[in-house]
Parts: sequence; C-alpha cells; structure tokens
Amino acid sequence: MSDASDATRGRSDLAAAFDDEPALVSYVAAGDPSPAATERYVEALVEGGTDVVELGLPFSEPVAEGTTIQNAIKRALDAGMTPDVYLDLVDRLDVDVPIVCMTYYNLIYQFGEEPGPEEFVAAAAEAGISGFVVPDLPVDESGPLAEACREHGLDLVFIVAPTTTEERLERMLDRTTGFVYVQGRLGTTGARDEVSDDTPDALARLRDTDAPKAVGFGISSGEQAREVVASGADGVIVGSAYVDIVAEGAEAGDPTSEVADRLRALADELKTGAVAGVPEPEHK
Amino acid sequence: MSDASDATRGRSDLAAAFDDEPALVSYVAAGDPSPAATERYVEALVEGGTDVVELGLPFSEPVAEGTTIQNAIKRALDAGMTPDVYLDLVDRLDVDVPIVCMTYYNLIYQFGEEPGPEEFVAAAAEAGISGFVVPDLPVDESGPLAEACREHGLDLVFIVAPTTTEERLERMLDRTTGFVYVQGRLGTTGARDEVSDDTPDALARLRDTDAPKAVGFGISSGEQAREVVASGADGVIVGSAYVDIVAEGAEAGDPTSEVADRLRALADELKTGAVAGVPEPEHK
Amino acid sequence: MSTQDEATDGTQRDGTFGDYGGQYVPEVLMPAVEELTDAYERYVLGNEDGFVDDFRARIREFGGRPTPLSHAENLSAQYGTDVYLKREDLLHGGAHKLNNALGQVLLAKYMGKERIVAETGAGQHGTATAMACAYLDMPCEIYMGRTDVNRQRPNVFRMRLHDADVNPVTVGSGTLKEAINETMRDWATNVEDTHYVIGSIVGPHPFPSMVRDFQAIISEELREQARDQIGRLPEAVVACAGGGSNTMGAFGAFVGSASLPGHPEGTHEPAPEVDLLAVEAGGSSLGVDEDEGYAPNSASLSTGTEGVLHGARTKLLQTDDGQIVESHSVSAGLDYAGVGPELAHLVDEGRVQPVNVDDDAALEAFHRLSREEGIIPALETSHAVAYLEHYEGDGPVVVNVSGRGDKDLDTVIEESAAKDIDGAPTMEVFEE
Amino acid sequence: MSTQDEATDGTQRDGTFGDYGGQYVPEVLMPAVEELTDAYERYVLGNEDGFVDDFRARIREFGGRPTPLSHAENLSAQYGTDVYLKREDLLHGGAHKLNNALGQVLLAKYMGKERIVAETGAGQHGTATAMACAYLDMPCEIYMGRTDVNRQRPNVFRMRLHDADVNPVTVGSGTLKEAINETMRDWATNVEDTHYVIGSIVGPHPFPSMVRDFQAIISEELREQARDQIGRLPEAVVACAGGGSNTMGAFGAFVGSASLPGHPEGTHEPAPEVDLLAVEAGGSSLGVDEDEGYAPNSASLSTGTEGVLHGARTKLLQTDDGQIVESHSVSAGLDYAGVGPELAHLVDEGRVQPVNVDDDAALEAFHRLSREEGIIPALETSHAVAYLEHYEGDGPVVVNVSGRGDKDLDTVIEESAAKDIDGAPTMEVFEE
Ligand SMILES: Cc1ncc(COP(=O)(O)O)c(C=O)c1O
Ligand SMILES: Cc1ncc(COP(=O)(O)O)c(C=O)c1O
Repeated sequence: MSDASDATRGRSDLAAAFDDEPALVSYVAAGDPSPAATERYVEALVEGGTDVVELGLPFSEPVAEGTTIQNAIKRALDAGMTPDVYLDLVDRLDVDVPIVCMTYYNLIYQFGEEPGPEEFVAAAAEAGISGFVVPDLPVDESGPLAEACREHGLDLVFIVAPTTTEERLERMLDRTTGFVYVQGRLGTTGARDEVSDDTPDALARLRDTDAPKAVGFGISSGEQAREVVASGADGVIVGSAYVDIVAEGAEAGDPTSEVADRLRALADELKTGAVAGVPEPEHK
Repeated sequence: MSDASDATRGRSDLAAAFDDEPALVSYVAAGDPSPAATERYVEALVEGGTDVVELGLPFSEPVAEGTTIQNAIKRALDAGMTPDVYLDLVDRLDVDVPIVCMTYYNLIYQFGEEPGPEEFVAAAAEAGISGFVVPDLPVDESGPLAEACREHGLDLVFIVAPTTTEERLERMLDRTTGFVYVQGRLGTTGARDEVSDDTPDALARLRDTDAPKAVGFGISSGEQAREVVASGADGVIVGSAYVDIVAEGAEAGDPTSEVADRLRALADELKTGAVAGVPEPEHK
Repeated sequence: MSTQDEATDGTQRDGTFGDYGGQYVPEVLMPAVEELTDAYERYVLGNEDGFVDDFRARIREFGGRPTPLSHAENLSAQYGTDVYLKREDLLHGGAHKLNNALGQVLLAKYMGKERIVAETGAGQHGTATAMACAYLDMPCEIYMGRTDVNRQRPNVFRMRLHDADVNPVTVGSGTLKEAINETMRDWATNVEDTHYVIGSIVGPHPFPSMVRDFQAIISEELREQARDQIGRLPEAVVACAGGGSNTMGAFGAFVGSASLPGHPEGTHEPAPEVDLLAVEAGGSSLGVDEDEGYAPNSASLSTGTEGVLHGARTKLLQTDDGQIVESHSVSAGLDYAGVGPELAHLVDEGRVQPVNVDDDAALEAFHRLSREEGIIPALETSHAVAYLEHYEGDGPVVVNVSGRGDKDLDTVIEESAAKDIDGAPTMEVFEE
Repeated sequence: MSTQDEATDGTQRDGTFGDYGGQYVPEVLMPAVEELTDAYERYVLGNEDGFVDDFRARIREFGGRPTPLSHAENLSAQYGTDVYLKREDLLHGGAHKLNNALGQVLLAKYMGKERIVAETGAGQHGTATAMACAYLDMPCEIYMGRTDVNRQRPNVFRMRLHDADVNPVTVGSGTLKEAINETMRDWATNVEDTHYVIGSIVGPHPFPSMVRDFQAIISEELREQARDQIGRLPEAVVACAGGGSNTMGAFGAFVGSASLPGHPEGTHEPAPEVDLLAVEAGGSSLGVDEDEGYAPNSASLSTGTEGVLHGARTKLLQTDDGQIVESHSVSAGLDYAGVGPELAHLVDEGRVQPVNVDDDAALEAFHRLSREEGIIPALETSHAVAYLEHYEGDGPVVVNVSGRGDKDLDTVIEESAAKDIDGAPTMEVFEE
C-alpha cells in the first residue's frame, strides 16, 4: 500500500494510478453494511479493475451526497462505524491500489487529543491512506489540512465544480495533489443514466492541467465511462452505482460474496468502458 | 276585563287590584308549552288567588331573564307563539283580573304596518291588556310607548332596581302608572330560597310613594311572600317558581290539569303568605 | 330626532345617531350606563386625569401602534389601481379588537371597577379583553357560546392562558347572540363592581360612541400615513362590517364623528370626498327565511330593518314580528344579526355605502391576499379584500386589514376543499 | 486567527470571528457564496442602489417596525426590578424571523436571482420566507423534516397559503438538521439562479454577518427606545439562543459588530457596560449521551465543543469522534446542535454570558408571561423570560420577546398537563 516516501519522492502513488490507462476510482462507504463486508467489497472492486479506492468515512451530516450515499452512511453509522474502526479496516485491507479517504472535515478535525487535522492525517498515513477528498473543505479553508498532508506525504484532492471560476480554479490547481476531481454536474452525488452536457466543457478548461483528471457525480455504466474518457478524462469516479448494489444486497439479505460478485462485474464493465473511451490516435 | 275608560276615569284597574289586600302578581310565558295550556294555567292561577296576571310575550333575546324563563320562552317560541297568537290568547282568556303584557320592546315596536309602539298598544288594549312591563325599556326611552299607553288608557309599569338612583327614581315615579315593580335583588329573574337583604331598603325608600309597590325577582314561597309584605310591599310578583312547575310538567308529560292544580296550589300558598305578612296594627 | 327624554344638546352625545342608538337596557343597568356615560365624557372626551394620554401611550407601547400602511404592490398591478392595506393584523392579539378592549379595561380601572366581563363570538374580542386584563391586572370573565367554544379552541386556550374564566353558554344555538345576552345578565347581577367590555360599536350609549373613539385611532393614523406616503387622502376606504367596530375605526376620522383628544392636527376634519365602503357578509344568499327564523347571511346594513337589540335601535335581521333571526357567515366575527347604530345612520344618510360579498368570494380573497401579498387575512377581513374585485374607482383605495387569519386556518382549508374554491392551494404535503 | 487563506484585513469581513466562522461548503457552492459575499458588501454594507433604504422602508411598512419596547409592570413589581420587553412578537409573521427573511429575499432580487430555497424547523423561518417571497413575488421552496411537517401543521398551512412549495424531508429523524442538509443539496443543484435564505446566524460567511446585520435592527431600535423611554441603556439584555439570530439581533448594536447603513446616530457604539445574556435550551438535562448520539438539550454555547457544521466552525453538540448528535428541546426553534459562530466567539471573549434553563422552567415562564403581562410568548422566547427568575442585577433588564406563542399552544397544553407545570391553567372549559 501507500508509503509516505513515494509521495515525497515526487509523483504520488495516487497520481501514478492514472499513468497507464484511464483509471477507475471506486467509492464505497466504509462499514456499509459492516466492516467485514466492506473488506470483501473493496477486494472485489479491485479485482474488477479499480485503480483507486475511495473509501468513505461516514459523517452524520453528508451535505454533498445524494440519497443513495446518505442511506449508505446511515447504515454504516448504525452498524457502528467510527474513525477508529475505519482506520483499523484500512489497516487490514489487503489491496495493491491506493486508498483515498473521503470524509467531512469535522471528523478529521476532532480526531485525537487536540482539535485540528494533524492527528487524523498522521493516523491515516500510518493505516495506509494515500490521500483525502473532503467535500465540505473548499480550497479557501484547506490550509491546515494541506499542511498536515504535506507533512505526512499524503495527497489532498480538490473537487472542481461546474461553477468553479477561473480564479478559483487556479488556486485549486496550485493546491491539489494526486488528481483533480472533476464534478461532472451540479448538485450532489447519485447515479444518473446520462453523462451531463457540462462534462466536456469542464474537461476542456482543464486541458492544460498536468494533474490527472477524474470525472465523478452520476456515472453508473460502462457506456458513460467510455463517453467521459472520450471527452478527455483520465479517469472516472463511481460511487452511487456501487452503493445501489450494496443497498439492494443488504435489503435482500444476499450473501456478501454474491454482492461482491456484482460489484466486481460492475467495476469490470466500468473499467472496460473507460479503456474503450480512450481516443484512438493517442491510444496505442 | 280592563276597559280604557276605567283608567282615564282615574285609578286604573291595575292599581285597583292592590286595594283590598296585598296583591299576588303571577307570571307565566304565553304559549309555554302551548296556548291552550296557558289558558288553563292562567285560570288556575287566578283561582289560586292571583290578583294580576303578568303574561309574557316571548322574545328571542330575553336579556332580563334567568335560565328558567329563558327556557320557557324557547319552549313557547318553538311551539309557535307570535304576537298575533298572543293577542288571540289574551282575547280568549276568561278571567276577571287585569292582565299585564310583559315583553321586550322590539316586538312592540315591529307590530303592524308602521314601526313604533302605536299599533301594538291599540291591539293589546283591544284584546284586553291592562298594561305593560317592558324590561329593556328604561324610562329614558319610554316616551313613545308611554304616549301610546296614555292614548289607549293602558298602564306602563317601570321596574325600580336596587341600583336605581334617587334622581332616576323620581323620573320613574312620575311616569309609572298602575303599580311600581320593585326588583328585589340584582341580576335576572329566577326563583331563590331567600328574600334578598336589599328588599327592605328598596321598599323603605319608596315609603312616600302613592302607587302600589309589588316586589319581584326571586320569590318562590309563601314564607317569602309573607316576609316581603311584612317589609312594606303591597304585593308580590312571582314568575320562575310557576315556570319551574310548568317545565317539570312539560318534561314529565303530565296532563295540563295536573300542572294547573300545582300552579293553583302554589298561588294559594303565595297569596296566603302575602296576606299573612300584613303588619298587625294596620291590618284590621 | 332623539328618542331620549334627556337628550341634552341635540348632538351625538345624547347617544343617538339620527333615528338610531339610545339606551334600551334593563333599569338595573341604567345607573351603570349613566356612570359610564359620565366616565366616557370626563375621561375619554375630556382626558381627565390624563386618561387619553395614558391610553395612547399604552396602545403604542403594549399594543404596537401605529400599525403600518402597506402598499400592496402586486394587487395594485393586477387591479391597475393603487391598493394600500391598513395593518391592524399587526396589532397585539392579531386584530383591531385590542384598541377597544385596552381602552375600556383601562377606563374601568380609572372608574374603580374591580372586575371585567365580556362576550365573544370567534374569540377575538375575548382574547383581546383577556390580554388587556392580564396586562392591567383585572379579573376577567368571558362568555362564549358552547358551539363557538368547541370550534374556536385556540382562542379559548389563549383566554385561559391569560387567566380569564371562560363560561360556555349552552342556551340557543350557543353562539354570539346568546353570549351577549348572558354577559348582560352577569352585568345585571354584578353591576356594582363590574364593567362590561362590549366588543363592537353596538349596545347602549355610550358604547357605540366610545368604542368608535377608541377604534378611530385607526383612521387617525391612516390619514397621517396617507399624507406622508401617498401625499393625498385615499379615494376610498373599504372595511368589513360585523358589529362595525373596525369599520367605524377606519371611517371615524373621515366622517368627523370620532373624537379622542391628542390626535394630530387635521386628522379629524370631515372629508366627504373619501368614499366609505362597508362590506358585509353576504353568506350563501341574501334575505331572511321567516319560517326558519334564519338568515343565510349577516347583511343587516344592506338588507336589515330598524329595530331594537342589545341596548340600541339599529338595523337588524329579524322576522316581520320582530324576533331576531340566526345570522350566518363563514366568518364567525361577522356572524351577528345587528350592526352599530352609527353605521345604520351613516348608511341612511348616504355617507357610507353598504355592499356585501358572499362566503365563496371571501374565501377566494383570503387566498388571493395570502398568495399575492404575503399577508393571511382574517376571514372577516377577507370580505373587505374581496370587494376589490368590484371596486371601480381610480384609487388609491385603502383596505382595512382588521385582523390576521391564523385563527381561521382550519375553517378555510376545510371550506376551500369542500367548495373547491378558486386559487386555494392543495395541502398534499401531508399525504404520505 | 483567521482560518481563511484569503483573509483580507483581519477584520470580521473575512468571515471569521476569532477562531470561528469561515466557509466550509462544497466547491460547487463556493462561487455562489463569493457572489453573495460581494453582494452583501455592496448592497448591505454599502447601500448600493439604495438597497438598505429600500429594506428599511419595507420592513417598516410591510413588517410593522419599529416594534415597541413594553414596560412589564407586573413582572417589574414581582421581581423588584424594571423589566422591559422588546416586542418582536408583533413583527409580521409573529417572530423576528422576517427581519432576516425580507432582507435576504430582497437582496436575492437585487442580485437577479429567480428562486428561493430555505430550510425550516418549527416553521417560523419557513413562514417568514414564504411571506417575503409572496410579497416580493419570488418562487419559493421550503424544506422541512417530515416529523416537523406533521407536528407543525399550522405553519405548513401558512407556507402553502403563501404559495410556497413545502418539501418534507424523510431521512434521519426528519427535523431541522436534515432539512438544512437537504436545502444545501437543492442549492448545490440549482445554485445558478437560486438563493438559499438561511434562517439564523449560522452557515458559511457572509450568512452569519449578514443575518446579524438584518436582525440588529432590533437592538438599534432598542437603544433608541431605551434612551427615550428609560433615559439610559439597560443594565442587561436577555435573549434566547437557538442558532442565535434573535440573540445577535438583540445584542448586535451593543457589541458594535452589526452594521446597517442609516442607523440613528449613537446606536451602534460598543456598550461594554451592558450585560448580554444568551439563554439556551437546557432541555431535560445537560450533557451528551455519546452512545446514543443524543443530547437531551440544545446548549451548544454552554456545553458544546468546537467543530465544523453547516459551513462554519463553531460550538457544537457532538460526540468525541465529531459526529453531530440529535439535540432536544421542548421548543422546536431552539432544537439545533449548533450555534452562530459570532456568538461562540463572544462567549469565549467573555462579552456574552451563556446560561440555560430547562424545559420545565421554560413552560412555567410561558404561563407566567401570558398570565401576568397579557403576552403569550413563543416557547423559544419563554427560555429568555424564564431567566428572569435567576437575574440578580439591579435592572433595567430587557428581554427580547423573539416571537409569539400561537404556534405552541398545543405543545404547551399537552406538556403542561403531562408535567404538571406550576401555574398552568386548567382547560376544564372543554369538559362537557
Ligand atoms: C378580524 C376581525 N375583523 C372584523 C370583525 C368584525 O367586528 P367589527 O365589525 O366590530 O369590526 C371581527 C370580529 O371578531 C374580527 O375578529
Ligand atoms: C420565536 C423564535 N425565537 C427564537 C428562535 C431561535 O432562533 P434564533 O436563535 O436564530 O433566534 C426561533 C426559531 O425558530 C423562533 O421561532
């Protein structure tokens, strides 16, 4: 897994995950519906072709999430997920792709003895986390967390929204490390049937950015993944589509292994789609 | 029955009813529970010793009445009592004591073609009414009715209340004809067990008044009648105590004759009490 | 034209308004009525002991006067004429009623009375009286028909919270008329230490004049505000009329009959050029059903006949015989068979124009004002608002918003659904 | 002490209050928050296009400002100290909420926005927003927890009558916290033409400052009225604190942080000699139940810890891990796990003293004010009134009556009976 010295040596393992092929970034909420299940699901996602695991640490007020992930977070919290349990889970995970911690700032801030992000970042690095995505922490408020990440060699990924102004974009590109999270549409997370019309524009204005660009918010099929990559993305981020599968499995009481099979299959479809999206000329 | 020329000749038949002995003035609501019953009840009251019949013409808003008479009025109205039916009833009554019409001003005012008391007073005189008691018509507003009564030789009886000031008393005594209605207590009509402490005072201040003084509001027994006369009254006015009997009879479905018997008995008790109240020295 | 023997100077101070008014009450109450007349003349008209100064300070600091005059921008655009709203809905208690209740309870205190009684129908006057009594530390007893008690629960709660006793009146239909009768009976019994705070410009003199004077602070302000905000007098003033207290409150300063010392200069001169429209409850239809003793409306000014009720000669809904009928309106506060004698007189004189709108039009207007202007009017007030649909003048027109509609929510929702009222929003948010 | 990279001048305009405040929102909203900050600085602080003049005229003519400062004579006698009441209960809508809602909806119009969203708990802020939107002709959508929809029916009716859409939020416990989350999601989806009218001094900058400025018209008036009526500044000002908007409204001019152009001279100078007391909901007991993720109170100022919620760093009720807990209060409007960042800062500085009273004391105070002064306070306000029992100063003391209690009647009657609250009247009038 991740190792602080990788990052400090230059490009992080997170950025490196986008090197060869369009990357598949797969999100699940840790502890949904149990830590043990999450372990199996993450393995399955990686087996299906996932290049980066975005592992959600559930927070009680997930303002950036749509209904699907809200419910996943509720299931995870009800099942006893806490930051400590999360870190144990990460520590136990036996996958060879980088793991990004996706959570809200208050959990990072409260962890440990003293308020501030320092202790959680240290613990996360120790457990094997490669970086953070914190949807309620805009670049403007990110100083302390960015500082702690720098210290521990972790990436801090910012989300570029369709509304982001040029001026803000510049500041974010200055700060973002690992990859750029391109929010493909307005609103919150949640699986959709179509790629947003805004996505090509969003990517176009990042054309000159060195960092890899992964598009998220609403992608749920191989075809969408193909389209997005065809529009210039270096990767796709998928969450709600997996969580739907987890939710259905939890509801139906399906065995974890069956749910894991379905997750693996979807990851495979997505990865295949993404790869298929690479424009011919550049893809040799 | 009354005859206009009596009154214009000097003392009215109403005043004359107080000449020999303390008078019993008995009230019932006309048409409670039917006009036919009222005819029998009035006869019975007169047989029992009643000297003046006060016959209520029911008005929908009886503000001066307590619950007992309010309910009687409601029964009478529900059974179809109207001013025309009332006048027919009076016309049919075959008793040799004067009959006073007790009602509210609006019914007097509305009767006939033109607004004003004129037409009703004429019709009442014609039917055999001797005078009026109108509880919502203070002396201040009584001009037109007093005028019409004068014209038709009818009495207009005012109620002297415990609150009446000396100045008002003088004006009322100027205007009142027939007798003075002494309200024995504050409040509204309704049978009570005790004579009010205010009654002797009320009578004391009327000591120099020539007109006969009858006390009403709350008298229900021979003993009370005796007390009141002993305090200086020339008569007693009783209403709710009779109406209670009528109400019980109506409720129990008792034959009219039985109810009439009870009324006669109560009138007898009251009259006997009143006569017994006459102070020894003056009563030879 | 006075019907009083003791008419003094032929002016309104004798308690008559043309043929109307007077003091038709049981003798037991007459001394109290005379004492009150005296107190009215000394304290209210004469500002003795600074009574009026005290009243003005309290209605300002406790009641929240002045109430604003709001320009109704959206309605003005729709009707193509400037519509203004005089905002009695913002007075403490939620209606104009406190102007009168506070004035009378304060007067009772100056008179040395120790107890207050009052009637109430919809509960607005009872609530205002209970508030004033709590504030001025006076024991208070309210009579309310049993039917009204059951259908106006929130206002009963409010009265009880202010520590007033509430007595349900069970006789008759258990509504306002019976409550007034019963309050008069209480007063007749306890007249020596008790003052009866009557709730509108009805009853024996001095009530109609006194209640008008306390309420006319509405039109006094309105004239000043019109001058400041519009730069002229309005062309017309529109107010609903039940008993008529908000009506004469809104008209008083224009008619010139109202008089409360200390009013700003120029606010009480008669202004005959201002049209005054009294909007009555047309209910479901006009007229009186003689056989049933029932009127499906409360339009006594428009359709009533002269008679005597509750202490005054005025226009009434009655049978040919003179029995008072049960009135009807979707608005409990307008549901009364009589009307103030001064209004009856002003209508006869042609100074006030009586009009009426029916239940459905009032409900539609309730929704219109709520939706277009962000103000939920009382159902009573909604009648005045509804009249704007018929107003043909050039404006500016002022509607007196006599109260707010919080008390009417249940009725409006039920009736709007039952009658499929235009513009009523669905309440589908409750369907789960 | 700023947590912002872009802190400009070290003053509050950077959106922080000592360690608190900031802009912790998803990037998709940041441009809107920046646009709003710019609009706030130009229109509100700078009175560009006469925005503030327009706001002041409308809150006066539509809202009914100024609200009076009432001397509570009976309570003053009982406590032996002069008690005054600042009467936000008389503001249109029945609470201080309109000051802010009208200000923000008007600002949204100046900004060219075409749609309003807002969250609501008890329904007071939703109602105020719906009113302002009807008045200013703006489409309006309100998010409200399903639980709150069901238990606050009258306010839901009122919002619907003003033609606002009401969206029940079914996730979680279906109360205020969830409604805020959901409104932020709507805003994130429709951010280009939509303004989010937040209901208290919470959320990302510029909301805490802007809402304070609109609300501080309360303390601006209060200072003028104290000068005119009492001849001095009060010794203390007491206000309840949920999010804290009525609180900073009542304190703002005394602290000196509030700023709305056009205030009367001398009404905004810092007045450190005036004690400022923020009364929180003590609920049934203090503290947080870590295992249940539940606090039986809403006393975040008194007992909370620093954290980040709904866009700002502030004091919160949270578990050691940083999960936000469900708060509790008998008063729905105080039932929130956070509090405005400026209040958190003023408490740390010692300028504002946080105190709390429990549910029972609030219920008793509800009855006390209703009975003794003729004013039925909101349950939120009742907490401030209850604090008078503990106040030991010499006075005069001003209590901010943030709203009226009509909305709370059912709750109060039920809870008072269940808990056998001292001084609660019986409702025996309904027994037949
Ligand atoms: C708001 C409101 N308006 C009007 C009325 C009618 O009374 P009046 O005609 O005396 O103004 C009432 C009576 O309850 C009322 O509550
Ligand atoms: C009357 C009243 N007071 C106080 C509050 C609490 O809010 P804040 O603390 O923002 O003033 C509310 C909230 O609904 C309220 O309705």
